Amino acid sequence: MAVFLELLVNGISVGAVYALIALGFVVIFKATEVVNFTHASLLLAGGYAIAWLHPLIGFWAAVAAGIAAAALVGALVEFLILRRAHVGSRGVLAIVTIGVDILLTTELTRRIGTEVLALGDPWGDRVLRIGPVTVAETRVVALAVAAALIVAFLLAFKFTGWGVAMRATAEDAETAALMGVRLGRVSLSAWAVAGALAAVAAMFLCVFPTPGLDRGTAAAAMKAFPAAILGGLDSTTGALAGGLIVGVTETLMSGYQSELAFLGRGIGDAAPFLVMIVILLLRPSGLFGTKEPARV
Amino acid sequence: MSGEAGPGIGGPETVGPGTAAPGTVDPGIAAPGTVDQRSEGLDIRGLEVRYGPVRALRGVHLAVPRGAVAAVLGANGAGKTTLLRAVSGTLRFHRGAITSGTVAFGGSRLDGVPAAAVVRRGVVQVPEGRRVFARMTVAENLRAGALSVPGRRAAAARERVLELFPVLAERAHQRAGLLSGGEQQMLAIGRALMAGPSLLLLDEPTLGLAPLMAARIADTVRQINAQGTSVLLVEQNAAMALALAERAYVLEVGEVTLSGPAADLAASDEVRRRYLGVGVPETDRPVGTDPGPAHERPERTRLARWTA
Amino acid sequence: SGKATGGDAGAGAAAGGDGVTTGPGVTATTITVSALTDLTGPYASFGKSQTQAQQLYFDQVNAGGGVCGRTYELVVRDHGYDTQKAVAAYTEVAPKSAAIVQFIGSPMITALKQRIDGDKLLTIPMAWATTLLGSRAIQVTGTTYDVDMINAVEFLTKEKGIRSGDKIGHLYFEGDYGESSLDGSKYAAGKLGLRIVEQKIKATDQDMSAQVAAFKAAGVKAVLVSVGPRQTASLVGVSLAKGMDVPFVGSNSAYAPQLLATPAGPALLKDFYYVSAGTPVSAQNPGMQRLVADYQAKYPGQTLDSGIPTGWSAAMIVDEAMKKACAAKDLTREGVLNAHRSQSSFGGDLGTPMDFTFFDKPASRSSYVLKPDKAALGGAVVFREAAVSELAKDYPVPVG
Amino acid sequence: MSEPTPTAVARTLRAALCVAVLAAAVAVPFYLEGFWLQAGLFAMSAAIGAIGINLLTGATGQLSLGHAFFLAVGAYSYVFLSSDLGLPTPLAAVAAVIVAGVSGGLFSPIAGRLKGAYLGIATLALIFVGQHILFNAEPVTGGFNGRPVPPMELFGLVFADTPELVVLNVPFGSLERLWFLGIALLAGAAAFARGVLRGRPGLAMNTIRDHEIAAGVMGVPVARYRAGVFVLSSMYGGLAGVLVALVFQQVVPDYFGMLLSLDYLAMITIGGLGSVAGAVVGAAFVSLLPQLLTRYSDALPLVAEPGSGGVSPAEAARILYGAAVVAVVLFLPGGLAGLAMRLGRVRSKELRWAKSAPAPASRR
Amino acid sequence: MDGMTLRRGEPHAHPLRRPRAPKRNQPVGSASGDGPPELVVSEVTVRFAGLTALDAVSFTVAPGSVHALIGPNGAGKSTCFNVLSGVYRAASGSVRFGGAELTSLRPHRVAALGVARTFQNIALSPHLTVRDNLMLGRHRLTRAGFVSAGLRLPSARREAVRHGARVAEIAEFAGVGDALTIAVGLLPYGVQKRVELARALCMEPRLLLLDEPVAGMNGGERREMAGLIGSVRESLGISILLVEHDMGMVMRIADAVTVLDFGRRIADGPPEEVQRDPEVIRAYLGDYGEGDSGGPSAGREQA
Ligand SMILES: Nc1ncnc2c1ncn2[C@@H]1O[C@H](COP(=O)(O)OP(=O)(O)OP(=O)(O)O)[C@@H](O)[C@H]1O
Ligand SMILES: Nc1ncnc2c1ncn2[C@@H]1O[C@H](COP(=O)(O)OP(=O)(O)OP(=O)(O)O)[C@@H](O)[C@H]1O
Ligand SMILES: [Mg+2]
Ligand SMILES: [Mg+2]
Repeated sequence: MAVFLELLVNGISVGAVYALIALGFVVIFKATEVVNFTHASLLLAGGYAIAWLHPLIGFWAAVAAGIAAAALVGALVEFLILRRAHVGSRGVLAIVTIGVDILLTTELTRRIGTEVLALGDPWGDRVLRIGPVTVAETRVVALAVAAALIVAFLLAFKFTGWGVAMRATAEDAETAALMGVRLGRVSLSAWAVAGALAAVAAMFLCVFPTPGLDRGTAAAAMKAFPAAILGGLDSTTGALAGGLIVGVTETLMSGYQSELAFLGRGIGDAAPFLVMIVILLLRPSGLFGTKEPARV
Repeated sequence: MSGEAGPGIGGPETVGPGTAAPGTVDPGIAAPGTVDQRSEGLDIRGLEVRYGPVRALRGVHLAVPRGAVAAVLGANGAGKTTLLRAVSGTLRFHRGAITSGTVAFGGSRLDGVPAAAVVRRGVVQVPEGRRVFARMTVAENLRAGALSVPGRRAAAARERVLELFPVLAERAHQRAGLLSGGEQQMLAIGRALMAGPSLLLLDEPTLGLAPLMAARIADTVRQINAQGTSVLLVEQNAAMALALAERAYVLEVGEVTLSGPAADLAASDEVRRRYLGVGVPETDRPVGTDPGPAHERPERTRLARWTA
Repeated sequence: SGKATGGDAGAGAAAGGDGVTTGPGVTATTITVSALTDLTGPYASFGKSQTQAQQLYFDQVNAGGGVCGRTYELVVRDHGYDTQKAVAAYTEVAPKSAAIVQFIGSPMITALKQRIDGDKLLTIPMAWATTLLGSRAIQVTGTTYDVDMINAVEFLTKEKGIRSGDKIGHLYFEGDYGESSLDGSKYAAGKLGLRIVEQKIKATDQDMSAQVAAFKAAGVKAVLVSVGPRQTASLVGVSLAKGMDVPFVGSNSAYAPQLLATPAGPALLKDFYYVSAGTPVSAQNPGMQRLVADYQAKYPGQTLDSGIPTGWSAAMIVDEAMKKACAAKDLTREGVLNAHRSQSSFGGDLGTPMDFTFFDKPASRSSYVLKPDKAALGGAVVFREAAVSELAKDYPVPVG
Repeated sequence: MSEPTPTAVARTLRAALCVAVLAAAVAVPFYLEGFWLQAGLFAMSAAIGAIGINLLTGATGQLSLGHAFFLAVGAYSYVFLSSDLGLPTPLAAVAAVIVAGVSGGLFSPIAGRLKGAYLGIATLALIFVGQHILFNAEPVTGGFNGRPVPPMELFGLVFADTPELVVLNVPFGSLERLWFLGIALLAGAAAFARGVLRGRPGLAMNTIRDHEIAAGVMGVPVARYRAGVFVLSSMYGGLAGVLVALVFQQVVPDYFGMLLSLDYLAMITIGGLGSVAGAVVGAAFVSLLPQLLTRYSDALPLVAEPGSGGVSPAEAARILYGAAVVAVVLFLPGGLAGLAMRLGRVRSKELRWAKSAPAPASRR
Repeated sequence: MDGMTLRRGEPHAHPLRRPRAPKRNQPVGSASGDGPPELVVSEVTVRFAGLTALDAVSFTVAPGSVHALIGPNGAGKSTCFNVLSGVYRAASGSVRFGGAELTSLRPHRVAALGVARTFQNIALSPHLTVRDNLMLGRHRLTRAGFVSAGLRLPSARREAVRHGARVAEIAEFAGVGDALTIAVGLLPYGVQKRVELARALCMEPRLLLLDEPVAGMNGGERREMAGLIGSVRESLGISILLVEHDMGMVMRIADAVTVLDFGRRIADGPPEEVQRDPEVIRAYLGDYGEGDSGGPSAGREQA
């Protein structure tokens, strides 16, 4: 039982970080209907900026600067590339983002080189003990931040003009323009926000219990795919739920892999995808995603 | 290009005028561009629009004085929608561009101004084919319409719109994509009114509306016009359009072939036959795109049954 | 066609003016050797120091007059740990190379094993799985992963108080590295009456909390680590934070000096060791010190890690084979292989002594136990001198 | 009218082009060295796979990130069926393609039901679960080591380096022999896909992509078609897998990862969505570019020596690849094949319509 | 939400059983001689979450007649079409066409029975040529599957040639013969509407459902379209069910009219009669002079 609790709490704590990453996907998807493969490199960019700056200006200033830097990179990607891609299909745009990701990741990993960069965070390797269970302090903060951001975006999408403009643009840019929406600004801001979110996620991804930022960090973004889909690609609540489900599944399956040896060892990595398949069979738009209204 | 409204290359010629040569103006109808009290309203001069190699509009002159209603008639593909796009700044979404001529409203130029800025000058277009935001609720669609105006004015506008179209209030929380065709049309008009326009561009507002509702739209147009909004109306329901408008233009293959006071146009034989669908019995005509000279018309082919 | 004649020349051996029979990759003035390395993928740091060390080696040999009257030319192809690119690069360089001094990535080498054998092209893989044994052309240097782990387990029982009946954890990567290592730890555990608690992960996993929880729940007394440096750091850091204070012994690839600068540094310094057949760069012997000095002179300010001696010795192995082959006046591939396989005690200051006369057993069975050290060059010092454990001596190595 | 119509001219031209291409393809092994042959074979395998995913993603509008899985199924099934079950190799190859199709069919509850980004990411599960199986089902897959691939043997000809074979003074090793097999398979696969796309199923697929409900109302069983196309595309993946296995001579699990799937998407986008030619052109581009860049890395400008701290050749290759993906989409909507089309046919068609349009009465 | 209507293809739409599925791909009754069967809609109810779009609607389309379905916006006309063509599933009620019960069939099964339709919002494939769009209409009448199309078997070729000729014939009839090789997306709206009709005709239907065929057309074009529809009925003798807001046209070509309002049938009969019905005038036709005929009345929905 104690083991189960320990694993569960750990799963939730990892899930919080996945949720933060997934939230970035969701924001871009909601605002532009593009599946954003560039998110991984935005993550790397944000993390790199924080790691590079913290010895110079201190952790918090570095985080602020890292968020700004990643937002800038996101905005630049939109301004220089996506804005200029006049393609009909969002699928094609998704592939453009793959290309952009290759470009950015190559350059960033070249810069990071062979280092493992610490972020210099104030939490260190402190853990919180709750009865028999321990959980890293960083993860508690991550969960709180994820929940706060997710609520904030939920409200923003529903109630602010920015959110309405963003969703309108995603559906039909021309008509949105006829409503007076400045398209350029809307998608620029979406990408900047996604960049900023990536930097926040990167900050939590690269602190304890992981050793720091290195060239492999971006791979973690993959975990956020099943998380985002599970919850529903256009739902911020879904990002949280999906992240937690993925985190918990992965942790439990890893923790019990000796008991589950018949499934093959290392099932922890494949398990979230299996859960995702099951959920999609039951709900093709994810747990909280909106169904495509179809009528003729 | 959206499926429902995608006239494309080659259209104008297909449905072009068979008899009336472009540029012919009925005697008794004043030539455009002579009235001068319209510096305040919409003023289009010598407008030419191209979609790549296709010239969709050629030398169009048109004016909507402040507070007036003007109607544009024309066959499918004549360039009516293009004309509105040129005003609202949305040509670039269709890879089209103004190649010469000017569009001005309230004394300042609109050509070259991006769509969002055009809206901020009080010119709002109801696009062809409704184009509601299908995944957003009715209420959110209305909200989107008011994005360019401050909140207080939006609330007032919302009240007016819901009064005009009570069904929208009933469906406030339904997703717009699930509304019936006519309901979507009401939403599209309501959404445009949310911005409190001083010039409203309507592209076939009664498309797919029941007679009663079409009449109500006509009333609405009259009503908002009475409140000072100018209206440029593109409409296939020529009878209604001519009844509403003070001035009307007939567009054929990208050119204004007729223009003048609406009443005069309504009396013209050409307009009655081609746009009102009355006068000449021609149900036996082949269903080509255009009635050619009588002697060239083949008899309607009967379609033989298919034998498997 | 041009290929018709070219094909014949490539296949047959030709005798040069100096009476030396030559094969592909050898001309009257040059010997071409190739490095199929990873400079942009997951093993980039390792690949970089190896390649630089080898470049340094061949530059020095060339400066000293070369070998057999010829100079070396090193062709470097970076495959970024991509199988298809590696296979393509092999196809490109193999016909024009006399040997492959460095080949990173065991999936790639495995994919090409048959062809390397068929081409009789002396190849030094930079991977130490037992699956690479059994090929005459492929020379695995030093110990294999499983032998390292056997030595590690024995080290734990001898010096860390692990006794029969205890449980020890083994965290390992999916793939040849981890699973070869697991073979060794299981063998040793079986012999010593220990129980292994297995946790398999992927290279993309970052956070070892779940694994630590499982180890802790199982009550392990020590943990073997056959993963990458990041995972090691996370494992060791989380374990200590969660109060699981046990010794950790890693494979050679589980540690990188860069880790000491991260928050996991203190934890690593506490009770972490790793086993390796390669001498650490901090070793106080003349060969190593000269290498380090030369390397730092040529590549100032660059990280010193175990790739440097590894790359250097691989170059040296090929160079020795060439020298011997030259003495026998036979620089064909067959000649090079024969020369190479005739050496029974290749050794020096850079690693444990190796025997190349057989190819179905590791060239060496003795490993150092090393310990991280902030002050040392390369971030590690020798904790226990190289030795062959009793178990490793009789260990029947699985081949192929 | 006796003068040849434009389409007739175009058809003769195209036939001539086909003959020329075929002749060139046959001549290649006599002139080019192994590297080129192998690069070509990789490209052929990629082209077959890309045709398959273009049927699915391009023509039917179903995004798939799981194509690499079906390559793996094809490759491993071939090995298992021929080595373990002892099937004759050609039979094993056919059976492997069928197994790939069946595994695609097993996925049809998902494939028939999901769309767009959801299907795309759902198929990602195939990659991860597939890799898990490849690594763990050792008795069948050989685990991380993979397994050696038995050479194909067709009518007594073994597609391997031994027994030796010399044709016209050129030694014919496995690559030379496989070259012809590759050409034949690619030609067959392309012709089949063209037939499908131009025929009744192709129309149904396109309509499902453009307007699902309309397709159903017109009599197309939508879910069944979706699943069917998924199966067909898996079979193409399987065939590509068999070919790539024969070239590699050893199957290893690492190869069949997500990057391979992403490469396939890049291929059809760069080449042009929905057409066979697009898939082939894109596959050639994507699979040859990195190999060429690596090979000629020494000659690339602005590239530093390995280890000198600047942009290394492989990094340059990667950057160029990424830039190519972006540039093609930005500047060549419709892909490389679309570019060729635009220069050729479509323009004349538009003009013809424009010319005939103004005189509708004269159409009889 | 028991009675909730589901769109087919949605995960929850598990039809219980599909009785009396006709033999697949059997071109039914298109040969000359046998006329189309009667279409009997009885007590059909359709609900969406919290909204009854059709409330126990019944009417009958006599064989070979043109029957108009009219009513205010949102009355449920398109919904009724969707039920008839198998796109929506009715919560209750039955639709019988010949011997078959349509309410339990999926769209492609309904199509196989010879029911064709056009859409209120054009639903063509914009990138395909007119010919390809029309050929899709032949889907139910043709056989070629993946294998025979891929291998280009003689049977597939023969089929393509034979049906290609018929498609050209129908295109000519519908007035889009010139446009066969042009991508539909490039055509003007009015021509696209004709292509829609032609595509439906290509299914060799016994029952043709037309949803607002002349919307967006001007007077002249409307007349032409009306003529075309008349001529379809004359030459093929099939039944036509028509939704249209152009009352002039409805009066001119319809044999019978059913009027819906808020999902209920409020009138049914010959056009002249219906036109005079005060209820219909109140709810639908109104009076052009005063657009104020009262807002939507209460009590229309809430299932
Ligand atoms: N995006 C486009 N690209 C190329 N040509 C276009 C495009 N949009 C419209 N056209 C062409 O421009 C001409 C005018 O089209 P427009 O849509 O303005 O006509 P319309 O009068 O509004 O017709 P309708 O009554 O069908 O709405 C047509 O010939 C059409 O084919
Ligand atoms: N899939 C759906 N989900 C929810 N509500 C729907 C759905 N389809 C239709 N409705 C609702 O059912 C009612 C009837 O719609 P329908 O489309 O049948 O109207 P209609 O009679 O065709 O109107 P119009 O003349 O405006 O096209 C409308 O209020 C619409 O909002
Ligand atoms: Mg229009
Ligand atoms: Mg309707």
